[in-house]
Amino acid sequence: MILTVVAIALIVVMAMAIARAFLGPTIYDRILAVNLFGTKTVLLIAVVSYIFGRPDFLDIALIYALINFISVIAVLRFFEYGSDKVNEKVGEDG
Amino acid sequence: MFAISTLLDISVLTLLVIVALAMVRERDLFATVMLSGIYGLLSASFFVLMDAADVAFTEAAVGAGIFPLLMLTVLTSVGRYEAGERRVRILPLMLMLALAGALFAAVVQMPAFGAVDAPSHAHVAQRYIYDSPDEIGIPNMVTSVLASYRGFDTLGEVVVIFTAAVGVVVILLGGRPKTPQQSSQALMAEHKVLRIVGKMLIPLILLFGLYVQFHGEYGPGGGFQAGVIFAVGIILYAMLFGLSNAQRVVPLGVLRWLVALGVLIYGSVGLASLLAGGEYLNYSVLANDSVTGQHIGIIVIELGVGITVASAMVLIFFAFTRATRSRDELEE
Amino acid sequence: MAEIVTVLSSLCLILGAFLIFSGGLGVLRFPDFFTRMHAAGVTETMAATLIVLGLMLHSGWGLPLFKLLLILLFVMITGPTASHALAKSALHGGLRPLGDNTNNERH
Amino acid sequence: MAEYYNYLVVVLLMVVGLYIVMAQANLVKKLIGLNIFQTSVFIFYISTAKVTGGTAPIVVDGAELYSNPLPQVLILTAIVVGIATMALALALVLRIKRAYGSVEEDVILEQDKPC
Repeated sequence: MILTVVAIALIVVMAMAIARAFLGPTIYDRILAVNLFGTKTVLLIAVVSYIFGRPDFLDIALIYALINFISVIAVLRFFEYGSDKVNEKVGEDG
Repeated sequence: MFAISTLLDISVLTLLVIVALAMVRERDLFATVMLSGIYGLLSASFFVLMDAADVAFTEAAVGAGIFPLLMLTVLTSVGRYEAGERRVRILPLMLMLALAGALFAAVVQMPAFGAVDAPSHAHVAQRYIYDSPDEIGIPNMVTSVLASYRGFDTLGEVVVIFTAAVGVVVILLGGRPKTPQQSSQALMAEHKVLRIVGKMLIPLILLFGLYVQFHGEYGPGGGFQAGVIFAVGIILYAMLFGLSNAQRVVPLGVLRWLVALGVLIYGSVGLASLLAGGEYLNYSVLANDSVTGQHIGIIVIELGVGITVASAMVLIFFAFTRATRSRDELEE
Repeated sequence: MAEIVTVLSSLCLILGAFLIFSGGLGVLRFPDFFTRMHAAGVTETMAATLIVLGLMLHSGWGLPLFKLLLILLFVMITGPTASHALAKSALHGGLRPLGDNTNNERH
Repeated sequence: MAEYYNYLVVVLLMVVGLYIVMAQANLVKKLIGLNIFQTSVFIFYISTAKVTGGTAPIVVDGAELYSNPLPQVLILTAIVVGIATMALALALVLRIKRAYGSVEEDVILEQDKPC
């Protein structure tokens, strides 16, 4: 029952993160939203694996935790040190 | 319990549609790639909800990890914004509406979602579910179907990955590198904390990759997943410490050999079973006892799959990075 | 004993869910990037810790407990690192917090 | 309605992806559309695999009903093959950019026109 509540809260926050990723306005907001979304996915998978009674799924949550970090690094790397075309309007986009 | 899984299913799918529509509207390709990362994470959560643990594993590493990574690399070269006016094109829109209508009409004729007696569960699936634990002797049915019952199909998939990697190398590393267009900058030198935490994480990622590789018979995992995870570890190293350092660890020449080696290992298992008197890729003849033979066969071909997938992904990433970076940065 | 563990686990989960929700609200509603970053960063690590802790209490001894411990470890290391790198990168990229008058290029 | 929701979403995603491929001129955007299209097929297969009340197809004590492992196997390999072929397409995009200086479809077609 409580796990259900947690899962629903996670879904709601995921929706909020999607809204932020779409609204922007700066590129950093979008990166923040993706990062937030990734952490929530980790937690959702962990919670769902207990709702379904299959703790094998925890391996998946584990790999999400790693991938999420890597994608933040990737975005920062390509955004900061990419070509000038990417950097032309730092901060304000859209 | 049933109600909550339906609720989660519906909400995740709705979010997927919302993200897809947002991607249509977005003009900034960078933001679109961010959204596609979210899209990958969402579809992987959906696969977990559908009991497809192995698929979720792969999609997590591919859809949320490698796909956005490759896209970002390409964006540094092709630019961040789309050109031209965004207008609704009438003809494609009409076509799509017609297609959607036709597909909707077809879809409601299908057996209801989750029906136990759907035709797709009636035939060969029964054997996979109820006989494979005895025939193959491993608990993960996905692995036994992938590696043993459909071993020949999987060999084909591995060859496709090999071919795609060769194609990328030919296309991107064939010509001369681009002329330098930016000053050399120490990669990620600003982010000392990131570098240190990354250095701590890389061995853990590689270790986890090995765990996934060899635990694939008992839990979610296997060669495809492990290969991608292993590749992600090396790609992380390349991102934090520069391509030239990463190439010192795994040189391009070695990678080229490894991509082929994996396919070769897979194929040789088939030859070995031919020589032992069975059919191609029939592992039962590899040992005196058929279950032991299956075990040996599956471990070896999963290793081949893992080697090919990991080296193909790393090779593809290196090729992309080399093609989009300037010369002096490569020689930092 | 079992009841105490159950109550503790529920408490952790509920508190975690509340923190997650407030963090999400902050990310959606706060006025500029740094305040949103604050909302996300502060709640995220705490909430993730609480939820994973709740699940750990829920699960009992075994391999799942160890895996949860690993997840907890990863989240606690990577979360703050990512937040730090992101904030630094934004500052470096020319974004200034609201009310910061030393550099008015964004106003 | 609820029992067809998965399939309706599959159709929607498929159409959205195809629309991006057809109507938007940027080649990178087209590939992103192709990815959406591809994922819709994945979702379709995985949805057909699910059995109500079933559990993940890894043998576990006390479970009688398992979801169908076959579509999962097909999609598992399709995802990895998909990213490999997507990489090939992106490599072609990079070469097109190098050769034509643009990745917008109309600009490329303009340059290819015989004078």
